[in-house]
Amino acid sequence: MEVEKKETQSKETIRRSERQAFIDNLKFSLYLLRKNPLVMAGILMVVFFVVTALLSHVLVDPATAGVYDFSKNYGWSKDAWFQWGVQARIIDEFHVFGTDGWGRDILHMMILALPLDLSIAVAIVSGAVAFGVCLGAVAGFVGGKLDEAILRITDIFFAFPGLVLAMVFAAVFGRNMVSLVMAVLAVWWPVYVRLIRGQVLAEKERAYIQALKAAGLGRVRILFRHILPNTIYPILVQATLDLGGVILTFSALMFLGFSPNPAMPELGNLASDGIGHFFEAPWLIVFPGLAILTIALAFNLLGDGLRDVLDPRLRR
Amino acid sequence: MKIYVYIIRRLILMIFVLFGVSVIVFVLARGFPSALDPAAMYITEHTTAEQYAKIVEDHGFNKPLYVQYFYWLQDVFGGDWGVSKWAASQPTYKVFFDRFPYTVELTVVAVLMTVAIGIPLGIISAIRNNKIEDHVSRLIALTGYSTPSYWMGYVLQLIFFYYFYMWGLPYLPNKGMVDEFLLGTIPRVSGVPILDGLLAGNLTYAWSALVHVLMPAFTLAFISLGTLARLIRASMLEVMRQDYIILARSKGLAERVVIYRHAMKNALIPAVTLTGLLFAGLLGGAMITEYVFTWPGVGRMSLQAVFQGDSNFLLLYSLVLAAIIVFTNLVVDVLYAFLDPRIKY
Amino acid sequence: MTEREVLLKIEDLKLNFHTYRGEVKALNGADLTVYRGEVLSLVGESGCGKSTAAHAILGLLPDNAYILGGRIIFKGEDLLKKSGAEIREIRAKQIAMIFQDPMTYLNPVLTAGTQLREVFDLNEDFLKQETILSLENPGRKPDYDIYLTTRTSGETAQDARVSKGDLKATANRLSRDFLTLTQLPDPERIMTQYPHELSGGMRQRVMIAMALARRPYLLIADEITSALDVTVQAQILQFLKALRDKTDAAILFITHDLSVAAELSDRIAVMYGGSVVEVAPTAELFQRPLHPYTQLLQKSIPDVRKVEKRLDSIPGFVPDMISPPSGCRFHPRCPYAREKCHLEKPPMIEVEKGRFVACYNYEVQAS
Amino acid sequence: MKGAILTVRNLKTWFPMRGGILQRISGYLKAVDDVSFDVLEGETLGLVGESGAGKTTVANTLLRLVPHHDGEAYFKDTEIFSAKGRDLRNLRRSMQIIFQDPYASLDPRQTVMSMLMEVLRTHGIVSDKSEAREKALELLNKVGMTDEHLFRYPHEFSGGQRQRIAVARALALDPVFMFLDEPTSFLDVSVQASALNLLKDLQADRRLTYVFISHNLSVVRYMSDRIAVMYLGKVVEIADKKVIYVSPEHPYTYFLMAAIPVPDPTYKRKEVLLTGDIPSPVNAPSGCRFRTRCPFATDRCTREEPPLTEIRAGHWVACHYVGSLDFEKIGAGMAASAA
Repeated sequence: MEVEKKETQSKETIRRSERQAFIDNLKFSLYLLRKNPLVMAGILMVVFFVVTALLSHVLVDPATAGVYDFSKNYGWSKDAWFQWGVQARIIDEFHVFGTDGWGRDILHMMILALPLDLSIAVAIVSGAVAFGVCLGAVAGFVGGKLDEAILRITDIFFAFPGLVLAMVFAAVFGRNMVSLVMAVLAVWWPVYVRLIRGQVLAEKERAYIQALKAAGLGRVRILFRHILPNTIYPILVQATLDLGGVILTFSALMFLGFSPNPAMPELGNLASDGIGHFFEAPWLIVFPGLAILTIALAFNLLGDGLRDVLDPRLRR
Repeated sequence: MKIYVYIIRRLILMIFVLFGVSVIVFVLARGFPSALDPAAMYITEHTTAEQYAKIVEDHGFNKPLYVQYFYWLQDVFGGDWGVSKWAASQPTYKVFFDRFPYTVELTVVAVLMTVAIGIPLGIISAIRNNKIEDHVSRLIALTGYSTPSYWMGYVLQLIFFYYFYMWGLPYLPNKGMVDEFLLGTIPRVSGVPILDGLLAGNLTYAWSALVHVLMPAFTLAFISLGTLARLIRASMLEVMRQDYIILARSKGLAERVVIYRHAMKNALIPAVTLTGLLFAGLLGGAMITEYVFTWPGVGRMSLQAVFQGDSNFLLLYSLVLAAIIVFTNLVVDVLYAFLDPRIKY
Repeated sequence: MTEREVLLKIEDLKLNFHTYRGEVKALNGADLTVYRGEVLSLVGESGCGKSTAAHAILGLLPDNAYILGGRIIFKGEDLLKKSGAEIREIRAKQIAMIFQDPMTYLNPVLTAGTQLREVFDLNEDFLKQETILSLENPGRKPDYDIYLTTRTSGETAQDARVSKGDLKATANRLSRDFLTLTQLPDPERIMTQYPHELSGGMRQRVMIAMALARRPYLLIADEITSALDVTVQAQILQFLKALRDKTDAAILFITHDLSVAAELSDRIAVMYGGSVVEVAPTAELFQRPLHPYTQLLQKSIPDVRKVEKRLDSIPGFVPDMISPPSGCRFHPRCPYAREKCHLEKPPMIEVEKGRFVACYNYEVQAS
Repeated sequence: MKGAILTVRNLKTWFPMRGGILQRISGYLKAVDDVSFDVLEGETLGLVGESGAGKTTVANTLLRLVPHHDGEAYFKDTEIFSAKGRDLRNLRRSMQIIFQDPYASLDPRQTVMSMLMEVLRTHGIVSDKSEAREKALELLNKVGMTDEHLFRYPHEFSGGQRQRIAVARALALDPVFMFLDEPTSFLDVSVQASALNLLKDLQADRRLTYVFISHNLSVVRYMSDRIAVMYLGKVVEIADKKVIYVSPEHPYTYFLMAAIPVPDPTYKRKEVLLTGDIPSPVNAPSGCRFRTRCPFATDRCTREEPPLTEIRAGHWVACHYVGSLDFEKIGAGMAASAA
């Protein structure tokens, strides 16, 4: 009996100490977050947007977005839509953010656009991270000729000016969601290759990796079980910041006219409707643009805060 | 001896990068004739089927891609960058370099604004760390970082052009790079309006050019001054934690002297690198701002080129800007060596 | 021993650091006296507060440090009550500090010369006086004795007009002289070099020159030999011993290495857990250590001459300063710990002339 | 030598320095240059020298953490640098290393349990979880720690405790040979003594062979049986510890021993000082590398590199003028000039 008690007791203390370590870590991170008011604002805004996106189909009936009849070839001008003869582009007590070219309430459209924009951002960033982790980790860990080759390729992509590559990509592969997402992804992955390559190179030299090598652990195991888990924090920070950046880029493409469907409820696309008549109906651009700004700001505030919290110097 | 070896090595790498850029754009622009027909630049509404076939034959558009690439290279080295139909079929080279100085002017003024506002913002938020000034400047920086440039452009126009005009206040123009009635009144030397105005001694021209560039340049600057401010804040905080700052204080130096003589020099070195990258980034990013302000730069034209399917212009645009981006990085790295004595090549 | 003049007296200094884990109680009543012209070693393990106390003297503490109590009397005045400008004046002319790792304490982007000349900008009077002397007789050899004697308070700056150019030239000359004083070969070249171009030993000598150039009354050396190789350490120690006899400035030598302290100092103060536990003349401290910690510390140091003796290690671990042990902070590891040691912190008492110890039962094990 | 468990012959570890446009190799940083020594079974060989001597590089090269340039090394008749597959795995099991910085030698994201488990499972020493936990507890007790430390993260331990965990992890593979790369230089004196005693007891208990690397000569004297002194990538003297401290033959060893601080104020140290600084290993001096600082240096030392010769049983020195050096004269000369 006595042995069991000691056994369960030590098992209990063991579980407690594991939980204790986790709680200690959490308590410390919260302490740092509280210290910075901007981060708290960031967290609240992100939570607000995610919740609104999830409930968007409840808040607003998706049918109101209207259907863009592909059969009729409207060509490129937007005016073809006006035959609907619906009161367009006015601001009144019913439509607090005003209506767009097709008489749709802009606030409703923005709410409908949220899930689309957020999911696209998450898709692109996770794609870039996955791509970057593979190439970056291999380049950093293997080194030599392969590392040189991967570096040169990322240099090429970094040399491309602004959106031109994404635009050419979208123009060539047609205006559908997949090609647009691929277009932005094509411009975004090099950031992560460089970030992860740098992290792996730094971590590889640390003493505990040498010790593991000396203990005969396999190179692949060391890379995925030890080096990569220790580089998660910087990737997390960059990914959070990039969620904002991707929404800006993607909506810019839409704004310039690359959207597959002019009536699609996407923030950049909504804003592009106001290009021709900005001074008569400024709300067409101002409110969707403001939405993009606040979403990006939310992610940037959060990412910026995470960087301070996860700063290794502070953690120790 | 060392430094020029490094430069030569970097120049060779640069050629490789430009080659890579040209291949990618070439494959995209010429590889999918159904989407982007290279022959489109040479046909008019009433070219017949055989004429079309003859054009395709002459220009070798039907040949395998790598053969086309060599033809393209031959032409390019011969100075022939093809023709841009949508710009009255003028040679693409002329179309591009007529308007290129305008983009340069816009970007340079934007970078100057970024530096002028970003560095003080960063220093203040570092020195007044975690106090009100720090949070305010961080908020400005992050807002700039998250603002869609087109939204910023239109909002500025709405206020400083439309409403100011309505309220009778002195308003900023929102179109073009100089007043219409002044166009062409002075000889074109560098092509940069402000510079040409000054060179020609025509102050009204130069002033009008400056006034025109303010709003678009600020739109561009607002996005990047956040990045610069944040970097300066981070590097200032990092430097202020260093041991040699403690030694400087232990010498009895006033805090002001410690910051300006010891901390500043170390903290601003990374800013040089970032300013170089920002300049390169703005060159590309100017596209949307030029579109919003109808600024006659190459960025706006590249947008038209994409919609018009003009692969000649896109190739030229990508290569010239890529060359500038890579060259700026080289200049910045070499400059880094002069500022930080520890780095030797 | 005649009653010597007291230069610096730290009385019951209490200091905490705010960290995310809680309050680090770095100093809980440190008492220390430095006499004029002596070499006092402050010995203790990491975390005992020796470096914190030194930084507190000059007010160089990080901003998460809070002084809870106590006084630092320097030449009769409490430094803690002084204003920023007054403290800077003292740092510039009265107390100079040399730091541990020469690699990080010199500014990497400024030449050694610039960083050394800077010291003279704040010593206008000394600079002006030297300029006048060198103008009167140009061929004058550098008078190292003057450089090393601390300034008498009477030295006021003559009001003779001296040109900026002369002052700058003298600053250069003085910088070279002080580099030669610290046995640095070819000072001319070193002035133009950047810190990363110098070796560890040379960088440390540049820092020593910076300190001596201020002709201070008190020189604080914070572990200045710990980051150096054995042979370079020996060079610096020999220089300090020679310096000790030539200058009338007091040296507060902070180290964790009892052997280095043995070689250099007139008196040794041992610190543990944020307070001074024993102070004694060097020879007596080694022959008859009174505090249990000093005894155990001496037994756990490997002595290159005695080969077979198995080292005694001090049981337990270095105390956690966030929740330190009550009363005397050494009681968990002390073989003689009694009930009283758990309750109250033992006061520092003068057991014999010049010998202090903070322990309740030092008589028990001394007899 | 007879009974040697590790023999090293003409080991060279050169790091290529690349320059020029095509990044061709323009020279070598000869961190370890033609080093030969033996380590007898069950003894502790002290490897001593100042920074830049190449002590750590020797250990890293022999453990194949750093590529070797030339030379061979045999560990119990297995050639280390050409070992592959099964031989290499056995080498990895029998030779282990303890690093200097306790804060960097443990993965911050792993608990002690998963650290030990991983090593045990990789080499198939343990089949299932419960046996692994038992073995882990046994290892922890062997290094003086208890089961409540099992599920803690490295940042919850002091420097001394972390070093003990690193030792436990090394012991998990039941090695016979261990490199100790300055294991106690980060620890305080009081904790250092208990760590050194732990290593000594483990050596006696499991008949381990150590190479103890350090720049602290008093600690090396306490731990070692024989001592090898290195200067700028070369071994200059190897001798039994009783001999080398009392009557060193190589000038550098003489200055090194004279520079050791001693915890006794009455001890009058020889007024002997090595001047100048350690030259950069990139363009090391020709011939004998110590000639730039050696008071006895002649032009022969510049031309000809002195080979490591056995002047007496077990006493090797690399100097042209062994035996004919009058250290006393040097001592007196220096004392005069220093006054």
